[in-house]
Amino acid sequence: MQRYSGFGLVKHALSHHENWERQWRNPTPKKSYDVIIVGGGGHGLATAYYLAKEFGVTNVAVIEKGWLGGGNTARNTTIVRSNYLWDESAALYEHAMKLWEGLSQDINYNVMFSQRGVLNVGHTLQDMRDIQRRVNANRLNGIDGEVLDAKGVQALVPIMDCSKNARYPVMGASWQPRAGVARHDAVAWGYARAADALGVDLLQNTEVTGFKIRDGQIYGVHTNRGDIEAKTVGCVTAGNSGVMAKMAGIKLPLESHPLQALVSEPIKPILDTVVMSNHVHGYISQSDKGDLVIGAGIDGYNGYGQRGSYPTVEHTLQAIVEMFPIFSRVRMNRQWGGIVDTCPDACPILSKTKVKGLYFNCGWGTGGFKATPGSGHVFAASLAKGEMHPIAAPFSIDRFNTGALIDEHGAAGVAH
Amino acid sequence: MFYIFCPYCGEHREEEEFHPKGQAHISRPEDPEATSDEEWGDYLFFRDNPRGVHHELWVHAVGCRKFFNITRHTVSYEILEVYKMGEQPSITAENYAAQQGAASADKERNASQAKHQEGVRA
Amino acid sequence: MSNAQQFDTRLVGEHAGEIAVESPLAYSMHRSGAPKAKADTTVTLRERAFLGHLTLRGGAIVLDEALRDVLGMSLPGEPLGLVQDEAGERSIQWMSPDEWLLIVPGGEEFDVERRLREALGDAHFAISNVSGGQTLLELEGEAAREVLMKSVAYDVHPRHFPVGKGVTTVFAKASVILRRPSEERWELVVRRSFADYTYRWLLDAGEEFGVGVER
Amino acid sequence: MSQPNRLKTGGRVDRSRQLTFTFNGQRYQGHPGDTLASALLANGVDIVNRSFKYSRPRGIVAAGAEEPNGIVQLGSTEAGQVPNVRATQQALYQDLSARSTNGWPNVQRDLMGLVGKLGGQFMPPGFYYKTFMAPASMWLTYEKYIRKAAGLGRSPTENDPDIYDHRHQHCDVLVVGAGPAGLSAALAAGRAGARVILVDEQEEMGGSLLSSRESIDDAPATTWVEKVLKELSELEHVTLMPRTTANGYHDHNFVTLHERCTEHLADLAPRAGGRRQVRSRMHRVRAGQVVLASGAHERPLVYAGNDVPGNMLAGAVSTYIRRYGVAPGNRLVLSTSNDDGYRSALDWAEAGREVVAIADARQNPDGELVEQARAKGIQIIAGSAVIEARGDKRVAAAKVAKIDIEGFKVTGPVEELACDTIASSGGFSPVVHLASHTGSRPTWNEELLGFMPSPVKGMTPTGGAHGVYALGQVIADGFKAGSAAGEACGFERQDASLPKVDERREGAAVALYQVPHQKATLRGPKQFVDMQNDVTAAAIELATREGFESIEHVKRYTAMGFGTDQGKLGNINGMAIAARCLGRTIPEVGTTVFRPNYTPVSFGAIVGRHCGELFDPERYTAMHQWHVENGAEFEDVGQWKRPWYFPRTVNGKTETMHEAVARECSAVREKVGILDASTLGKIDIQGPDAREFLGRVYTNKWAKLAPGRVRYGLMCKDDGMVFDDGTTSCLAENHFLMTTSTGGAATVLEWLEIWHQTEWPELDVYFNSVTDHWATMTVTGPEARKLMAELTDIDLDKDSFKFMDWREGKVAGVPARVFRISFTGELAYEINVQANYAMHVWKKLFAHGDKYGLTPYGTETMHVLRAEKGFIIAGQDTDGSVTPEDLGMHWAIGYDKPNSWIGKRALTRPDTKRTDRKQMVGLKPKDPSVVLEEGAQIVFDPNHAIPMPMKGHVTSSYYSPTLQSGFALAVVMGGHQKMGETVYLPMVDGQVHEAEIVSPIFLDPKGERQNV
Repeated sequence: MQRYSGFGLVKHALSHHENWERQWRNPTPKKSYDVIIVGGGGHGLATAYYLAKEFGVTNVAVIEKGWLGGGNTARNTTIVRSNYLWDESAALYEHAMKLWEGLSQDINYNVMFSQRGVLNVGHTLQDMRDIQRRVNANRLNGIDGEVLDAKGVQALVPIMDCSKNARYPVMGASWQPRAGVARHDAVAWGYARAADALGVDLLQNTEVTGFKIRDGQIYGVHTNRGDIEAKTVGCVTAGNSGVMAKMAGIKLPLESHPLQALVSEPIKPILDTVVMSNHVHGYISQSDKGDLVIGAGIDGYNGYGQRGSYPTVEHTLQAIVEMFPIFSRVRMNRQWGGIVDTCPDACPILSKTKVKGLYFNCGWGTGGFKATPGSGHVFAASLAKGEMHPIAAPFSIDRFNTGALIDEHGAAGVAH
Repeated sequence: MFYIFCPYCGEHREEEEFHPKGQAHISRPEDPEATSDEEWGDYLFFRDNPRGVHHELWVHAVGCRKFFNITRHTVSYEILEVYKMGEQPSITAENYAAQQGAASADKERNASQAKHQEGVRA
Repeated sequence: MSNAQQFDTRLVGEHAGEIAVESPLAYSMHRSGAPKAKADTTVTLRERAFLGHLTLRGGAIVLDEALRDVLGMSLPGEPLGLVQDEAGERSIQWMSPDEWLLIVPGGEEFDVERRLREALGDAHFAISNVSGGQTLLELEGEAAREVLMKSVAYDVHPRHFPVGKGVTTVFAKASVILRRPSEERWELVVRRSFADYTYRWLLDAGEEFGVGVER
Repeated sequence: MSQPNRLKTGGRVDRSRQLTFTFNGQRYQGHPGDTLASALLANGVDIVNRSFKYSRPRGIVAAGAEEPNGIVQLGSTEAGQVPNVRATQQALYQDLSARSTNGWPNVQRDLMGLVGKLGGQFMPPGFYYKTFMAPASMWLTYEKYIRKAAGLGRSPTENDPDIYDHRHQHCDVLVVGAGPAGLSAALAAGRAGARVILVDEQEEMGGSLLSSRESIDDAPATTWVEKVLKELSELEHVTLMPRTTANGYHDHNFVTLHERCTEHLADLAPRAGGRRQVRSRMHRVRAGQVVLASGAHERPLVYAGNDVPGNMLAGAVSTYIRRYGVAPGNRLVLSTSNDDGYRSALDWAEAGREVVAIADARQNPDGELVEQARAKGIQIIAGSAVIEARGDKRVAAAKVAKIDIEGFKVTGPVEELACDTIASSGGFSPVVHLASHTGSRPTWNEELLGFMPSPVKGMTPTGGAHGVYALGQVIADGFKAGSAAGEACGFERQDASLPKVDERREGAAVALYQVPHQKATLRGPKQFVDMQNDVTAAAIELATREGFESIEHVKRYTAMGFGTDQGKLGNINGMAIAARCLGRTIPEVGTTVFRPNYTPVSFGAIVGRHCGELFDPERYTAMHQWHVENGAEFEDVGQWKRPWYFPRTVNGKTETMHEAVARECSAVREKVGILDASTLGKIDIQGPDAREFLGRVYTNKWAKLAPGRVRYGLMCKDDGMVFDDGTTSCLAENHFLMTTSTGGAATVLEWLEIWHQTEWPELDVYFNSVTDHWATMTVTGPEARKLMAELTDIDLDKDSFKFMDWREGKVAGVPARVFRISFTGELAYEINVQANYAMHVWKKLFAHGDKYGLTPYGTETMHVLRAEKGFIIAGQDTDGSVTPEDLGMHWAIGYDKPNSWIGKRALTRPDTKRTDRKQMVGLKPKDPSVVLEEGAQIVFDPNHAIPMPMKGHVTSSYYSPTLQSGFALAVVMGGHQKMGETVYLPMVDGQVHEAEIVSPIFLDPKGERQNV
């Protein structure tokens, strides 16, 4: 792998950029692998990378039906935070947060992880109770965070309307300074390049059309490029998990919904943190390019169309202008939609299945991007060892039958 | 944004008047006490999540307040059928596929031909 | 009998006249005022407070029969239908396959309910008095339709919304029962707790037409 | 000289009137009818902006929505600022003030330009992914500078004084675009009697006809436009909307239109007749049929130096000359791959300016327009193209050479032609944007060299958007589409009586996108593809070399198409370049999809009136005015405004909340208080099966509740978790009145309906909401009976009107139902009166209550009082993970009921049976002055290292004036078995509070106070 650095960039510039290598190979599928990862999004690529790097499993294929990072990785609003309420999810997201903190250096790809802090704003007494409960729990779990009052919020975000005469006045917020945003595409590409360098085969435009299962044990997949064998298969296909599960004869407690987002035209820097509000339903940050990146809510119906309903966008912008009246004359450039697989308890599934050797990593709802490194790491550990990693264990499919749900609706709130 | 025919009001209405309520035809087990934990969990949480024809329960919340069913394609978002509570759909994934199959077989043939035609090299 | 309780909340007795009655818009008029119509006003707004509102639930056939007996009026024959008596004082609106809204002059609703209950006997039905919970607003004038187009998603074009139709629909971020009793007049039946929001919205949306409020 | 480039005659501007405007502080003149762009060109302003990555000087390229460079900051006041206005779409108005968005100290002399020139080579696509990684701690610093360099315009820093509007529209046929196709489509549908909306984004309708050389019915095309518009305006059901952009096409033919109502008049919307006017308006249109007549965008050719000011689209050159009477230069070189480009040269020559040469990429150009150019003596260099534009701040020369398109190389000697303007035309791309908004992917048409819209149900593309370009055919196609659309809506088909348009013989075009240069793309001078994002052909080539092979990867790696023009100008060229580099065809590389909006729309317009005080409804009770007048502070509960507490002001000093609540609590415990409880949901339930139904939706028993009695009930979902609670009264054998929590009112009603309609339709029962019909006031405290006795005819004797009874009678002369239920633990009467009489009753209670110390209290006091009694608030003490067992409410669980009520089955699942579940308990702080924090986490071992095992949390916590102590409700793992044990609450400030687990009922555990 060509190492990237400022010095390297200068060297390449002097040779007219003619000597850059491919960031990853375009290999021909082998007949069999030790592990197959279905799905070449951020989570799948991260899983492959950690399998190779941390667990020495390099005979790995990532099978992607389209292009790498082309699903929700390419469509999310890039917020990274770990201030989740319950111990189980806090552990998972904080594990991810720690990996985020050294990720660019680890994979030698600048994922532009910007720890500019996230505010979760409260507008009612109950919001504030929930915020206090969450921040107290975070603190005792070793996750940074503090509760701010309205003045504290105003000091951090001077352009926000924190006045009392707002329809839902800002009462305070939780503040996680280590949280922030990252460059979503770079995460997929960076993991892809690093995994490829360790020998992982990234098979793009390769679609899994079925699973090869014998006596309750998986031994490979059918694809449009022929059969590929492996005794361990991890399915990481956000937005398509239900369909994949059905192929394997498994039912998942998932529903796939449209989740929309939008950006303004680029403007000069004006918002230095991420602001989220569950109550008025909107969240916003400003990208390095200058766009205001705004997340809208989930539409209530199932949809794989990568688009949702217009009123959802209207409501979101109403919330944004309610919080930031000065943005009224800023203009919306573009909107788009992703497909989120949501679980009844707003927590993911990282689980073995009744098919031996077949694992699922899915159901991240709106929380997937921020978990990418952590999800990849614990999933890789689970695949490598055949036992779910302790951080992943509580997220088993079984919980929906035993009742041991991890209800994160409060912390997950609106899309994020 | 959907334009939904309410079978009770007898006309199309804007989506904003309706709420989606999940998969249709989920019926509560007759004797809940007799179900296993797995069966009960399945009833509570496990749903079909098809990419394609889906039967859904909706309510005309800001309207006649009646629940009814919609058969909708989850990719094209086309509403294929609307029917009242207690009725069964006439369009299902199976017969829709058969019907489309006939039509799209032609299309696919054309498409595959197109694939082999040489395009412009810019 | 249906074995339900009817509660006559009419004010009676010698001091009844001293009891102040407040319509759902009382506070709104106090706070937001009631702009008077000007020469160039093209839409006017009027509250018709203190009418009798009854929600009727049951089968169409039995209810229709009872209403003919009691009021000499039939249920609207079609979904979304609105019928009125000749004087235009009483109206019945289709709300749902088993629900109608009956509006009568204020105070009359108790007698009507009693007589309906008698007429309906053992049939399965329900009557709920909702007179205190909603109020009726009238919009009139050439810009009335314009104001409605700013406010409701429903198609109010005369081809689609003829006289004699009524719907429940979304009004801004609330809901409203919208009816068209005559060519020039629209009626909005509004929930009490949303009346102030609706009123403020109408004043705001009607500003460009010089909206006037008749009291 | 004023307006040096303004032609003496021609164009549609009103030369009789002058408009003064400023650009970058400099004053200029223009005319009504100008856009900002045409006025700038008229005044010879070459540089309108600096590019954002390389800071290169940029000029106007296009004349419409596809313009990438002419992006300005508009506004003369702070509140009136609008970022990123496209100069080609902004009508000129008096005193318009605009600035370039980039360039320091100014666009003419931009110091960053130097950086761009020197450093450009070090900024290949994705360079930021490859650098700024060391040291890790420095990224936030690097980022600060990267952010500063990015962005275009700036947000205003003051609130927007303007207002915006929405309008819900419904029509049979929506025609998008009022060019020749759209006009004739609207005519066909309109004549049939359909409800038609015709929209066009420009100030004037007519589209390409406003700058056309062609004639219709032997008259200028604009005459036909006027005639058609007149007929349309006279049709009753046709609505014409100029200055309106169809910017989003959503499912089931829902289209959003953005109408710029006053943006062409001033920065801030002027008043009309003293009334506010909206700045812009969003129309939410539901159309039966959509006719897409959005035309086509011309593609520029990609050659070296193609971004130097003076490089323009050929069609734009024509538009500026013919529509605005502006010749944007003196000496023109045209580079074209098709006949249509020739129009610019002809127009240029007719404007009296010099056409230096036409470089035609075709070997044998032979169309009619070519002939006309030849006839004018214009030099045509066949088989050639402009391979490079020379010049710094304005084009100075064009390098022209013979090229081999197939071989992608320059084949002949390079000739340098002095000129100041280079027009280019690479053919047309149908404007398929709207058609792809609902997920339909455009398909490549090899014959037309463009992407065509794929089928969308209810949508018909026509004219340029459909790849039909010859005027006569366009009008015919439009008419056909309009007629068919009308027919699809049930109207009669219209026979066309089409106007006469001369057919023009047109020569075949060649496919040319990137023009070869003598040097290889990576080594040669920059050839721009996406000017706004500074994406070059080399960048695309590099991306493909690095393995980015899907067009989506290429776009994301290079940022191509992510600008405010969304790649209208560059995307197809970029795809063609990627295809060349990868040795594939354009359709093999992918397709191009677009997302709403077609052009950017201000947030304000999308928000409409739903802002400020109309952001969300405020719901009021019938006593709201009294609360306001008596100084209540309000709490938002759902959409309701509820009095939170009533601070008193004595001697100019206003009570704090703590003081007010202490006083209100004492009043209730010692005398009598009153609460407005009208917001509780109330559902009227009637029918012979009402009782059976209640037994299924509540966890407890309802079989024996007699008329006149009231019962508390708990509702679960089928997962066994509590979701609402309230009391239900038996009014008659088949008649019940259910109350719900304030927030749960709508949810519970829908909950009852869904079970009735979908699961148990056989039960004869009806539910009606009567929440707003009844106003509810709770009179509670030891003196409540005395006060009530003064105002009611109901027998209040404790034995005849017992706790959990209700009675009917009069209160203050008003018929009322009075319920003896208590949420405070005190003697309490909950009075329901018809809401119109509520204020009277409320005031009468005060008139009589003074002597008993009647005190109004709000939600905060209500919470303290109920918590002292261990009464839960669903949603505060429960969070969707709490069962009735967890709450310790065994008494409200009817395990032996004959039916399997909702939630029952789930209570025996492995997880719900656990004995170490979090269970509701009371907490008594060891230090009575401590009020535990709501949300504080509970641990058993405060010395445990982080992460510390958390065993529960505080759900409600208050100071009790009655107990003279802080107290709390909490959930603690296995808490029911831990009475008397000590738990710890480690706080953020390092303090660790100690508390004892106690019964959640802190006061009067036997209920003696309420039962008097």
